[in-house]
Amino acid sequence: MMQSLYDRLKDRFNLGEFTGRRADLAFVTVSREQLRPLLLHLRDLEGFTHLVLLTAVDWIEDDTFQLTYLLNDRARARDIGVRLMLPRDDTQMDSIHDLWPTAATYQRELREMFGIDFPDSPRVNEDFILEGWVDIPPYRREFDTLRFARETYPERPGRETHDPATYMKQQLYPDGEDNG
Amino acid sequence: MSVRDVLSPFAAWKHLFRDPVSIKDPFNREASERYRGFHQNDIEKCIGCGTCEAICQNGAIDMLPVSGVDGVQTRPGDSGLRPRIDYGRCCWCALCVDVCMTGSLSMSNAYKWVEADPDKFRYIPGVDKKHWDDYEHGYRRPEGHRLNAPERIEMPELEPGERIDSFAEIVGGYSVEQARLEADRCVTCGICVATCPTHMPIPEYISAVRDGDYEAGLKLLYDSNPFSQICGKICTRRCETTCAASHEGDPIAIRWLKRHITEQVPFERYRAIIGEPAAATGHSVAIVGAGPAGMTTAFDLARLGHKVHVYEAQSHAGGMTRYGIPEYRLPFDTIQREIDLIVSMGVEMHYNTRIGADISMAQLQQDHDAVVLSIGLWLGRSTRVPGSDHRNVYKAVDLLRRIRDGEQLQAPKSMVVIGGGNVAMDIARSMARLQQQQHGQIAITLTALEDKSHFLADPVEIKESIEEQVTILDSRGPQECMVDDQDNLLGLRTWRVHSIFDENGRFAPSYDDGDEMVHEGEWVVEAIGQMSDVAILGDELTEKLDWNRGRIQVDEDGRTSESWLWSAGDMVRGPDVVHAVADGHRTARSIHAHLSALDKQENA
Amino acid sequence: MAEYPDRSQYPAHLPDGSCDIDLSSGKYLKLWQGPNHPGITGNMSVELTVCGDEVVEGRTHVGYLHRGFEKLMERRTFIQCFPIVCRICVPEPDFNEYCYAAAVEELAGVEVPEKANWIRTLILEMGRVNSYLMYLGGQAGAFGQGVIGQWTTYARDLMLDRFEELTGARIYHMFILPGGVRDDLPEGFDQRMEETLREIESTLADVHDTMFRNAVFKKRAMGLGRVDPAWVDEYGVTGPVARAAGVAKDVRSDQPYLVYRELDLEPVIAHESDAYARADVRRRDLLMSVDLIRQVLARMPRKGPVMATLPNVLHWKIPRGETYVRGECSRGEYGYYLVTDGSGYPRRVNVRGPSYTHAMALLEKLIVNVNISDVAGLLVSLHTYPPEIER
Amino acid sequence: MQFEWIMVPYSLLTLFIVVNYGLLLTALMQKIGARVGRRHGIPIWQNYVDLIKNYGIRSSITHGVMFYLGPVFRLTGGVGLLLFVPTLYGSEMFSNLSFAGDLILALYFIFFGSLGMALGAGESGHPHSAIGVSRGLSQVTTAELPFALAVFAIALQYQTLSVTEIVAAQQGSVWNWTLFTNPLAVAAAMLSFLGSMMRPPFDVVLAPQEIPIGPPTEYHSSYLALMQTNRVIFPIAKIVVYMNLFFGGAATWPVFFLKVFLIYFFSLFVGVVFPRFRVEQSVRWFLVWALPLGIAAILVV
Amino acid sequence: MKDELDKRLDNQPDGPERRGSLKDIPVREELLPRWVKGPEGQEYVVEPLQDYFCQAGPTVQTPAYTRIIEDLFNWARAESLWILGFGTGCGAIEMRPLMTPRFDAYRYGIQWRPTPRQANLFVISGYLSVKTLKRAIRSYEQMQNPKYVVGLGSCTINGGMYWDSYNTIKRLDDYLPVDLYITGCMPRPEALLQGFDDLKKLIRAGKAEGANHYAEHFDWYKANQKRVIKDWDMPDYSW
Repeated sequence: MMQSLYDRLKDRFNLGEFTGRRADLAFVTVSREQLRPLLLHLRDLEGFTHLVLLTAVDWIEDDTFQLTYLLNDRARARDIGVRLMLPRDDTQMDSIHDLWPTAATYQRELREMFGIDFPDSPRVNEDFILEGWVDIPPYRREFDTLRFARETYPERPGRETHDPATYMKQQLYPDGEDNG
Repeated sequence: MSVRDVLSPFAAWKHLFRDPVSIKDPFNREASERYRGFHQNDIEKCIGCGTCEAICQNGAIDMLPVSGVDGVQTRPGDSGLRPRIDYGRCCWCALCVDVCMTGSLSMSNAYKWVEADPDKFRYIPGVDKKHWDDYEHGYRRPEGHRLNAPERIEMPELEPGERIDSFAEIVGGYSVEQARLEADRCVTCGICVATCPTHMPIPEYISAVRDGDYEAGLKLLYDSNPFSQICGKICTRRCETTCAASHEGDPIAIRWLKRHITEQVPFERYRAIIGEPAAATGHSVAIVGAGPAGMTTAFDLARLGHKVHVYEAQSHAGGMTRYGIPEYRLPFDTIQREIDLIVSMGVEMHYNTRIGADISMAQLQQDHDAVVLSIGLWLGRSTRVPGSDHRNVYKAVDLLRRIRDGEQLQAPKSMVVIGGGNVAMDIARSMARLQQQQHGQIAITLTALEDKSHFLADPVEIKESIEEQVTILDSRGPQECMVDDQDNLLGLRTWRVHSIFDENGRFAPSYDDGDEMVHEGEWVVEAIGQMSDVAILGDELTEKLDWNRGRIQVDEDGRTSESWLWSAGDMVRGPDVVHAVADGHRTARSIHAHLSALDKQENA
Repeated sequence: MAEYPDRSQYPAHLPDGSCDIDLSSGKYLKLWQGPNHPGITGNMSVELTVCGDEVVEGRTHVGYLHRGFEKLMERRTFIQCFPIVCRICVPEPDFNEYCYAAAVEELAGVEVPEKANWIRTLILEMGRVNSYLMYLGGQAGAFGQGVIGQWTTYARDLMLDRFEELTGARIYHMFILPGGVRDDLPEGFDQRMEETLREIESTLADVHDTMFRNAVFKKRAMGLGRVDPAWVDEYGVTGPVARAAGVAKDVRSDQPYLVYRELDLEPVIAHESDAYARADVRRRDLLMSVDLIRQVLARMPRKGPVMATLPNVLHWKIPRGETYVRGECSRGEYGYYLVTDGSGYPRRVNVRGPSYTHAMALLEKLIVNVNISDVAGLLVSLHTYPPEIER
Repeated sequence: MQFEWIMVPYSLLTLFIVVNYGLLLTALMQKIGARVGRRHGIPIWQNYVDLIKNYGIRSSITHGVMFYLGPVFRLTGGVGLLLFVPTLYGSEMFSNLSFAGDLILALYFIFFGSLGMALGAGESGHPHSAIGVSRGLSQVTTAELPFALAVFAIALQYQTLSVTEIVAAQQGSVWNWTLFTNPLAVAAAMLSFLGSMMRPPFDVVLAPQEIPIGPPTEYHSSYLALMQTNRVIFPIAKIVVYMNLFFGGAATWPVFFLKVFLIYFFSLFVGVVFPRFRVEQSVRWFLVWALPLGIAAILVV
Repeated sequence: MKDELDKRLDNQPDGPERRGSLKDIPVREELLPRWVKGPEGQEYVVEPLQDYFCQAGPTVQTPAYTRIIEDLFNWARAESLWILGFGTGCGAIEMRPLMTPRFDAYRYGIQWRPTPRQANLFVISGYLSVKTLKRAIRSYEQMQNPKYVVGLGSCTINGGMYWDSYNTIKRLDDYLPVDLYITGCMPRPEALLQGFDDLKKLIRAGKAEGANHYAEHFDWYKANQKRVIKDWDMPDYSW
């Protein structure tokens, strides 16, 4: 089902990689220019009327953000995930809040948690979840939450642990060899 | 909206005269039987493997030493550590209970703990006494609910029918997929490392198998054991007896995984992976005996840049691994490759050179900075029962050596083996093969002093012996090798064993002479232990050295009372390959320290 | 009855969605409700601009419960994520467990035993019952009728007892692991469950008499917060809110998961699309869940394993891939978007909770022109739960 | 009636009895309400403990003079109302300071407390207080209107403004009670009573889910304790008025306790099972249902 | 605008340092320090991340009565626990069973109040995100002396399962004086009742003086709070 959809739309929207996941779920990559026409087409002509979610994946090793627009076609019980690769050094993307008003919320979150900007999206620069956040956007891969937590919030002291193998070495054969 | 909508709500008043449904005494309400409340730990069952700590996503568990509490102490198979849980972290997910390797950890259905001091919410279950220690109910790992596979991946082996008439290697070795699955079972706790005599980095090389990084694995192996290929096949694998997985399932097949690594790396790459020896130091060391201990010492010293000469009486190196272990367990080419690798480090071999006959100890002392004596245990012990001096009563070691040397033995139609150790199994199974080849049928009886549960032999060996139609009788004490008038050996007469040791733990078997059996056999083979052939040392040296119950007395580094002479291997430690390797390392280290000290003196 | 928002008397929306309100004019008042406001569901707040008794503009503020689950999961192994996911939603934690487990199973290629799927269905329906019971109490409470909450919370407590004996915990059950479920049903569970269901049904009959057939409640709830069916797609509306608007959107029947294909169920719908209709849809859906629990117990296989054999979870690696798994929770579509990269840790997890769209964009749209007395009732009628929004 | 000094200790005794009865009665009402919710509810002495606790709070902050005076006014309203109507009919000890025109004064006192509260709460500066006050004033006004009409009706009926005389007129037989002689007035007054007891469906003033908890939001410690004291006195004082006007008064304490309980229970009976009206809904409700009754009562007379 | 701000900040004694700490971080424009002109024409720097913070401290309130009256009050305080209805975390869900028939905490003199002014017990129901901590501190400070804090769940003790989260505090006692902790994730209603019972004992013994402790060590608490809360802007009231 999804494959035939892809075959139909492939040339028209210059689609990239296609990944069939289940019979009713597939992911497809699209370029930034073709995103909006594709979404419009899917929404208005293919029945993908429900924007399930919009989120990002940080592929820091490839220096890209992957934006995933997941659309659902309830009548035919199928989903399509539209992937868009965004270079990490140019984190600006076109807003789709006029297609789905609810997208504005997702875009606010992406702005805050990934630092991906959506100019013109309503209230995109307002605080959403965090308040007074002064570090790098926390969902980026380079943000180390454990290190941040250790530096910011003191833990209760008095914890120590031992590695069983190392401890047994200390106790049983401290010189590296036992004499048994 | 109607009158009904105004009146209907008043139906609620019917509850006025019903009893309230409140719990009368909520302070003493017991939680459900499965409730995941506060932790309990059976500290005697627990081995402190730290798997609970590894799986805890909250970082709530610390492993703390509790030595001395209720007899817990650090010993092989038990780290002496016990988990301490921080209830400022715990989320009661019970993954620690699910993953616990011994099943010692569980949860009671106690759930109330109020404290003004936040630092008090840490305790070692089972050690710090809590009122819920004895709670009957609570979460226990449900039957069959395991987060790691309890069963070992089956090793491909020849079926008894296929293997019984040949000396072809029985064990086939894991495929990559099988090895990965088996390696996957390991929980990387490292309890086994302490048990391994040479402390190989077992979890690390198993991780290498898991990751498919065999070259890194091989490097780990050879840094700790130059007999890795051999140990991969015939190691006595003490490690597996203490493996955390053995408590509730099969231990990890550590030996087979080691073997798998050595099989996966092409032999040509070995040398490059192990690395070049250090620059020559100018020191020279002589090693007597090319067994595992001697060759390990040679390998270590050669890598450190010392010149090593190995003197071997036989025509091939390998010692007991070459001459004492049947081919179906350890093929020749494996040994040869191992020796070649060691020799390639710059060790000079002198084969067919017998000390005392071809070269004297005094000569060695003179030519070298240090001498290592690692001549193993080559003389079989005798039961000394009447008739044991008959020509058809053999020592197992002698027979095995002859078989391995390629001699075409004429197998007897029937024979009896005395002894319950691995050597007894080896000779029984080797002879069974010869019998099958020559006579088409097997008639071998093996009698041992011990009962089945105390056999010294590897259980796998016993199982395979039985598969190969060896009759095994336990608790039989040999009384006489029966000889008829024509001086033909008839067989062995045994009594049933009451007990082997007396109250003081000394070897003093007592028998039940009412339960007598006669085992028919043209041959009787004694496999009850070996001795070292120390006669080669010469009287003068023998006189000088300190002795302890027939063995040369050495210090903990293997050094004898003579400062230039070290002794290592089976002759010091008893028969075991991996112990010999460990001994070799130790000796090499001691010698290296000695040689370095010499350098310092010279420079000073 | 309130009409659809007529904003003619208030300043128009600016293009960016904000509203140019001159607070210094004295005509308007900023009024914060929450986070510690009894009328607000959970720990969130609504910033209201009111003119007299009428709300001119409302903005939802969340983030009070943000723990960064999606970040935390990126540094936990696949099995270590299992205890943490249920914390995303307290009233109905099992959906997180199920969606996460299903996503992991799909990407790792783990086949779940048949019986485990039945038990999972049972648990999810039990959770739905709990969640709806709590909602009913909350909805009545938001309009000032406390007694409903007393009854339904008691009924929920009984169901929690069943949860406790089945899963070993009251709130965070942590029972649905990747690979199956932890354990089988305890002995005598069916019978005790039947007693509990009867008690719940009798409670619901009382609730029906006292809450739904109540002139004052009708007066308050009817016509409040009407959702236009056209908004369902625009605002990503799912679950009972959509069903009350006449859109039969129910993942259980649209894309059946677990064993729903084998159960008899019919999406409950209504057409009035106001707070009363939503409450009624939920009440009827609750009765259907009660029925589904009975169906599951009657039809489930009693033999067989409940857990697939997993690879050693301590170093479980899942090949690169991405998937989305959804289910119908009591508030709407719940889903997990899981991305793996071949390592032992998820690359990215995104949790799609129904409140994300309901409490933000939809609420902000509905709240305009509502009387401040009705803000709590409106908010509750959307049945939102803030941790789903901010995770 | 002449003022005598002995009336002061007598009045204080009345006050003492009423306060204690009120503390217990409100707790009992809560317990009954809790029963409908299938639970036990607070211990019967809980109100005493709460009161002591609140007097025992060490710190308090003030938002100004009126903030402080608010509870005082409120208490004055309650105590005043109680003391200017006879508690027990025919008892010299418990007739308090009632006098010929006391009905008008009583009406005044019913309002007095609310106004004082409005001023005090308004000064607390909290928007919820302010909203609560505005709601309270509009609701109380409409709710009291039917009551005022009913009072007017029975004043016409009995041709007196003295509560004592009205009670006297009802003596003799149960059928002499206003309840039976002028049921319309009683109905109007009882609906109004619902509106003034701060119970659903007319508790929009406090409305914890909307404007927690309305006017008293900022009140705490001893201010709150004063208000709590008032909250046990004022309803009873009000019920005394109702009892005297419509239910034949009470000649002995047991009758008094019983009648007060029953009248109080009426508000609970309705309150437990309904949600609350929005303020404009309740205003409309009073105008649509209660006000015509009151007017009809007058017309009937 | 920004350049000028930089320049002016550099002239401040600790300006470069302050700016440096914010320099490479994408802070929202409105949170950056900015220059504001006062009504009389004077100019000053407004730093939204710090400036909205109230510096006035609470005072220590000593029991001013005789021993016997204080004991009476303590008894009353213990038997009349008014809990602030502020569900700060997931533990709040176990409050409902307490308020309702099954556990009926009202039996034990425990009630819920919607406003902090009237409450004397603050149950921190689990983890506190930084955003909630700010409100929790506000609410706590609005409560009247004597007041009590009970930490509910592991996460108030040592971070719980959010020990590595960037947005939750790990040790509640760094920010508020805590009288009792109840461990569990989350603690059952029975455990809460037990906790309240233990709290009553503490109060009766006169040992629950957290409010005075807070006043005495106000600077220490404030320093800790300021370390994690960077933005003190808040509506004037918050319930």
